[in-house]
Amino acid sequence: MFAALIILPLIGAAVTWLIPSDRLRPKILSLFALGHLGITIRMLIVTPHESPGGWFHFDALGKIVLLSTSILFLICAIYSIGYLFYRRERSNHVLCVGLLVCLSAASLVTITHHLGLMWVALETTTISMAPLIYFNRNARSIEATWKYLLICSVGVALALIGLYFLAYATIVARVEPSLLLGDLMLDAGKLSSGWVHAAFVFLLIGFGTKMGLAPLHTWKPDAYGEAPGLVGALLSGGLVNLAFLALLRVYQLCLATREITFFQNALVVMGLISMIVAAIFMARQADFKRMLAYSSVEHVGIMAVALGLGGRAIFGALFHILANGLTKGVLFLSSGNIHRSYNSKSTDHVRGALRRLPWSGGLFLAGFIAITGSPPFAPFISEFTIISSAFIQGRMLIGAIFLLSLTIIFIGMALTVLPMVMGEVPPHSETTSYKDTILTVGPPLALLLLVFLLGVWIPAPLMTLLSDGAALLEVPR
Amino acid sequence: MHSFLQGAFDPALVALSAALVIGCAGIPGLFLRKPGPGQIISTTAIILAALAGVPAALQLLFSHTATTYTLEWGLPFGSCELVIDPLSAFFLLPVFLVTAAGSLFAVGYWPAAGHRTTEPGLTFFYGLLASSMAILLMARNGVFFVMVWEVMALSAYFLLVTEHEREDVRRAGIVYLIATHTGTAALFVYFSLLAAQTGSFVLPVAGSLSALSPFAPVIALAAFVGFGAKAGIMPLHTWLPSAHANAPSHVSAVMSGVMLKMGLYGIFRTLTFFHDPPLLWGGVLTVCGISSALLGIIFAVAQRDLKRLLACSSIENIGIITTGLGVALLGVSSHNSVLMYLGMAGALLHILNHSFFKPLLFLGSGAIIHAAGTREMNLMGGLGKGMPRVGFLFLVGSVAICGIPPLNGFVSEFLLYLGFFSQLKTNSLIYLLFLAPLLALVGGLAMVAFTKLYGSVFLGTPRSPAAAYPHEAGMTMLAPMALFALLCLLVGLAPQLALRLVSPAIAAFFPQSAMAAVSAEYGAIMDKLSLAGVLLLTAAALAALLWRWRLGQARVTAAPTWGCGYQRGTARMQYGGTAFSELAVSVFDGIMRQRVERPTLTGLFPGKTRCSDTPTETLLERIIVPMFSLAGIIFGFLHRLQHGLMHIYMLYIFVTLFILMLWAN
Amino acid sequence: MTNSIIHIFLAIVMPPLLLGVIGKTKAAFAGRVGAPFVQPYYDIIRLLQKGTVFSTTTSWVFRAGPIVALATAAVAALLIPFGAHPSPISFDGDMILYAYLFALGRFFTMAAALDTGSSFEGMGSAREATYSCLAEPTLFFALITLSRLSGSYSLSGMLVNISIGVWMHTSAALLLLVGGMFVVLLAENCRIPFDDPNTHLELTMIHEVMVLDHSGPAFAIIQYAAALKLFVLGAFFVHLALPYSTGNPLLDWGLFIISMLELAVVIGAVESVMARLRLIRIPQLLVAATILAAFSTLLVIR
Amino acid sequence: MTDMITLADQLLVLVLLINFISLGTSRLIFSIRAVAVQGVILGTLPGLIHPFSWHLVAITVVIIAVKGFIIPMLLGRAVRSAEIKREVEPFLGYVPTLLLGAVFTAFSFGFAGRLPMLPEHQNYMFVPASIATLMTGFLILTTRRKAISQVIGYLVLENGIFIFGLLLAEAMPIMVEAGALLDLLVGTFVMGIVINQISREFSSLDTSLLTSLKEE
Repeated sequence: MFAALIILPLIGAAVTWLIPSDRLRPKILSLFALGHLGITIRMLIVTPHESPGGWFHFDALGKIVLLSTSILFLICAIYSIGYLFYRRERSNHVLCVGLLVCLSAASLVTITHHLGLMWVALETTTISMAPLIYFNRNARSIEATWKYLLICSVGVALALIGLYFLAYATIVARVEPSLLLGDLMLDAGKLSSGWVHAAFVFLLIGFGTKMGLAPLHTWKPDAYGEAPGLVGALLSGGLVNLAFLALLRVYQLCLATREITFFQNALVVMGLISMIVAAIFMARQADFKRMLAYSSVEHVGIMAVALGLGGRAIFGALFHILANGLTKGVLFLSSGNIHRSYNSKSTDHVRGALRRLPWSGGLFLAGFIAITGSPPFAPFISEFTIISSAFIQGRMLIGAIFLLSLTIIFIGMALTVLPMVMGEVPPHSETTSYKDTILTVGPPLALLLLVFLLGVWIPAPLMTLLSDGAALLEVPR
Repeated sequence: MHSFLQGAFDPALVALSAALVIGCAGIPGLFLRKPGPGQIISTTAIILAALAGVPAALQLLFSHTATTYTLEWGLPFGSCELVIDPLSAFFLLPVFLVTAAGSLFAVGYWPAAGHRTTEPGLTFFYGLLASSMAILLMARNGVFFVMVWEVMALSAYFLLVTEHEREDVRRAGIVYLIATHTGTAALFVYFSLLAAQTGSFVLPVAGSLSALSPFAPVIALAAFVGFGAKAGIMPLHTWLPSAHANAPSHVSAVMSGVMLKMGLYGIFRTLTFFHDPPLLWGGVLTVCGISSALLGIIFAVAQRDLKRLLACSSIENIGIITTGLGVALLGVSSHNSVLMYLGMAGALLHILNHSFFKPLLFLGSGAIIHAAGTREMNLMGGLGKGMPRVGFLFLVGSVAICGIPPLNGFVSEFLLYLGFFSQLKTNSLIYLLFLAPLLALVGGLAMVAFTKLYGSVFLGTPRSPAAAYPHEAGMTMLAPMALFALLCLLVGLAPQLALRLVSPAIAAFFPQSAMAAVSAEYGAIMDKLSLAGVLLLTAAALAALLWRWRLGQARVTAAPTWGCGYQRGTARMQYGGTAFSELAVSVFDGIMRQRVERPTLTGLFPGKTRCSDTPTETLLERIIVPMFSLAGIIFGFLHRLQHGLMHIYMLYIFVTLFILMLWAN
Repeated sequence: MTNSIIHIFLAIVMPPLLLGVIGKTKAAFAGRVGAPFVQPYYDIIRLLQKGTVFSTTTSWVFRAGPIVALATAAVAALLIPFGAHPSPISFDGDMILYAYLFALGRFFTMAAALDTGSSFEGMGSAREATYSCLAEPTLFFALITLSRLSGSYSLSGMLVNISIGVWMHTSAALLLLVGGMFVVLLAENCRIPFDDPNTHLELTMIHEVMVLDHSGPAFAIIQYAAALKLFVLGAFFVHLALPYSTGNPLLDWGLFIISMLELAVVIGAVESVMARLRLIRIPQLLVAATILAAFSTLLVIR
Repeated sequence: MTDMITLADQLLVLVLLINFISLGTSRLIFSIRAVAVQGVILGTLPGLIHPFSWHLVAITVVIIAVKGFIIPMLLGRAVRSAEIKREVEPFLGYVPTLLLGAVFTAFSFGFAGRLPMLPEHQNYMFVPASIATLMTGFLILTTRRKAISQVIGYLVLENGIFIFGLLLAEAMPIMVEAGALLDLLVGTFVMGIVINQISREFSSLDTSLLTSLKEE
């Protein structure tokens, strides 16, 4: 089962590599994505047993992340059929292959319990995304790719040394040297706090960089801004969650070592900083894709704060993995359509999107409402859970800052998004061949419906999944 | 009082299903290709639902019991209860009434045929808004409450921006959205703290919380900000005028007539949670209330835009209601049942009244705009001759909103006055009686505002060609207005009935037993009041008869208005709206400032030129907008942190690492 | 019962007489003989017999004006006690109704004026609206003071209560009140120094300019309503200023009539000795009156 | 065996020295070479501290080949193709950089001193050397403008990590090798590719030219 999950996308990559036709490739891509989702669901229904040696273990956290990633990936794959049709001018060879490799690595991250292996997989996703960001082949995109690659690599390198510290801690403690989560958690008590703390710091910085926590987020606006819509969607809806999963693993470890407080506080502080930074940079944002990037910074901040708060907020954080991922999909895909149609991502040029593209404009507006945490959409559930638990825990200041930055972000985003979608299309604005078609509008619409559904009703199995995940992250007493 | 539903089946179920029907009414229209049928379907559905819902609500009101349903939902926030108690039922009345009337009005005012693009969305969100408000009144789970609340706020936003091609509409929309979202943020705090107190998101039962706990003031403050922003209590009113002015008129009617009341409902509901609230709360509410009333009406006097004037007067009326609530709260705190009763009765009754005459006026303004094609009062005039029916109904509304007998506005203000005076005998809270002259002043100013409105719109001669040939509104537009006018007269002439209507809702605050005596006492006074009203009408009738008789005897001739020897009077020389209110505004200069652009005349024969004065939105234009732009500048400065210099980005990472290392060990 | 009948009879018959007395007083001050006391009655009857000219710009609102004005004044007359006798209709809070009835009348008078579309009448109604809403608070402060003194919430209760005795120990407050109320009385009835019923310099007038276009029976009704309003407010004022009462009902009626006449003489005297104020001064005077009344309230509640 | 380790320890001093050279040099080519030398030295280290095995040989060869030859070659080609006349163009002067380097090295010794270690590693300077190298890498990354210089910085950082990896080599060989190799993959191929792309796009490797993406 595990093997299938990893291998299938790789086969897909191979196949798409061999296929010459640009028209056919996206279809193959969606086919394999569908297969991957199938396997995922199968694995959710009958959880495969932990592999001998415990390298592969499909626990609730992995399930949540894998589910959201797989769904998002399928949607993006289907969208790519319609989208790439408008990008016939360049070959999508690298794009499709890269996507599938990335999918394979991503699945590996979710199912492995060996931190080293997880790290390798994460690094692979980083690398495999680089050529995708460079899809547009121009000066700006190369710059974006460069920054993305260097900053993320440095981050991942730091994560690696963090892992080394952890390993060395086991050696120093004279326990069986291992990077298996299970083993580490077993003898966590024996590990020397000095190494462990250093390890935690480095891992936090490393995975935080990949996740885009401020002030390690600097690559995000550039990469998201220059990458095609669907790549942006996968970056902000998929890779972010993978990095967050890695942080969750570290968190589990901290819980085992009983030295959680420092890690939690660090998370809260960095999360709040991220939210404030997002609030500052979203105001007067002249480029709507960059705005979405900062929104992503905001949401990783939210997840970090939730993780730091612990308790009931954990549930919110886990649910936010799904909610944020899917909603970001809606936003990026629809913004991709708008970008295509206006051939500009400047908020000064894009006006009256609702008039020109009723569907995409509407989806973008709805996505905005959803991502800012308005009911009846899924992000409301998670954000409200987090805020309320902050106040219920009596941590008024955190709650207040959280809420304040959410409000500022809402205002900033509203002042950017509403003028874009409303009003009349400026007469001089450039007209392109783009039209809303079922292939370009259907996928984000499906995502939006999903987001809405999760906003009003969480199915029982998902509920149990989330609570199991939260149970894994409970502070032991 | 007992409806035909008596014993037939559960009225609560009827009310609930009515709400759901209203919510779904607009959906068919979204999918029908042909314009028209969708609107007809939704209107019929809404009216039928209201016809079922109003009696049901009445029955629930008088049943003095609470009906509870538990909604099965998949969200992890405790059980989702729907409860209809008398307080909810009371607020349900305007929801059903105004919604039905508005949707009927829309058939004539916003016909699907003429507005193919906008009509389906408008109809859909209209239904959604109405039903969300109805369900809001039943929600007893904090999270569910917030969800419904936000649905209400958002659908109101989409209704408001129906004509989003217009710049001012978009601006109004953004201001509204920001205001309401900020309010919602406050509600997040509010419900979280409530949950922290009770341990679950299910709203606490009446009187279960102590107002002395350290959290209580925070909760109260959060509720005041969150709900007050929706109700438009000063200083949280900034969104209100532009929003109500720019929405389609039947939407303005619902927003002003019902949606504002939802904010008040929230405050009412919140206050029921606490036992023995401190005097401070009542004092704050009272002060905010009376200042909203005064400032609101001063703003109204200065307006030139027909609907803005009405919107500002909404602030005034909300202020009056809040004052009543504050007085009632003071009564609760000082264990003074009379004060409590009068304040509460006045507030609740005024809520009902305002949801009669304000929709009447907004619908009327819709008809006017339909006829004159402008909202600028200085361009209208003489519409009364072209549209006499609208003119008459609008007059009824104007008289009612000024709180003049024999119409309903007077009754609620009368109760409030009694409340203020009731403190004369006891020496406690004696300073309440300074509210009486203030309220009187408010009444006087209201009269300035509405004589200005009525005079410059309906009376005299047309001031612009646009207003020269008005057409009478159709039946579908007149019928709802007539309904409201009738209700105004009914409440005005039979106040004792109205008092019976509010007393069950008061029970939410007040032990039933002690209330019986008080309410009986004031019931008697109400009888006298209605007697006076009848006398007034008869006197008027007699005078009219006398005059008709004299007119019959003598010669009647028609001639142009005497120009006081000034032969070439033109329509432009009439006293316009701005001129009419100029004197009053000058008295309150400083509170209300007009932005005046006067041309400088040069030479012996100065050429054509123009002079304009526009009332300014002090709080918004002097404080909030500058604040925002300042924040924008600061943020713009901070944007330089993202300067694109790679090595500095690396520095960020390095520094973070360093700090964390130091922090860790 | 008989009292009520006398009350109503006086309310119907007496008002124009006050105008007559005022006129006579002014004539006396001017050293003229002046018109007979009953001249106002003649005027009203004559007007009732004349034909009417309606402006072509007017609608039914114009016709409704006088009627409502009369009706409100009439009902107000039923609420106010004359002399020591309580009013026919009296209940807690009737003073608020009393105050708002005039508002109703004013509303329609102003509407009627605006209906003519004449700039002068518009001007008049604008002034009326502003000044009356400045006069409102004074009246309410007076009501508060009285209600505080008498402990009653009805006009009859609070006014009949005023007696020499009450004057003795709250003279300061009542004095302030008399000052304030006299200003209101003059303002509400558009007498000098606020307005001049006899001038024809429209630019300077308030009430008179509002009724320029009324003629014949309509004008008669307006004249009568104005007189009645003066009478009703005067009755209120007389209670404050001349609170005599003998135990005997009939004597009290006589006393009331006399004191009303005295009031008329005083008004006439004031009109003869004072000039009309400049318009910009009027709000200041009204606010001053409000302050007087407010002070009296403070004096009684402290 | 121990004397071997002592030798390794002395080599580490050389590594630190090279750190300072790469900080202080003003010649791009020279610093590339310096890093190459560092790579070679590091490549030999495993051979010194671990008993002989073919597997070990393979590792050593690969590392030396990549770190010592392939990467420098790539970078050198990039430099030449971009005809970089001017040199490193430090954002911060050489002397301050060197001083900072010294400070960080000292700090890393202090840091390592505070952490518990196995007795057999106790009196060797693997940990301080690795941390010092890491920080040097960071220092280069934060003070040099050119893309090439930043790659160099990244490589130095990598070397630091590699040194630490040596401590774990026998405990979890696969892990260490995987990590090392993956980093090499990034370092060489991807970075190399991107660098060449950049030099094609801008015909210069000054990352201060790569600053069109920013907030106005």
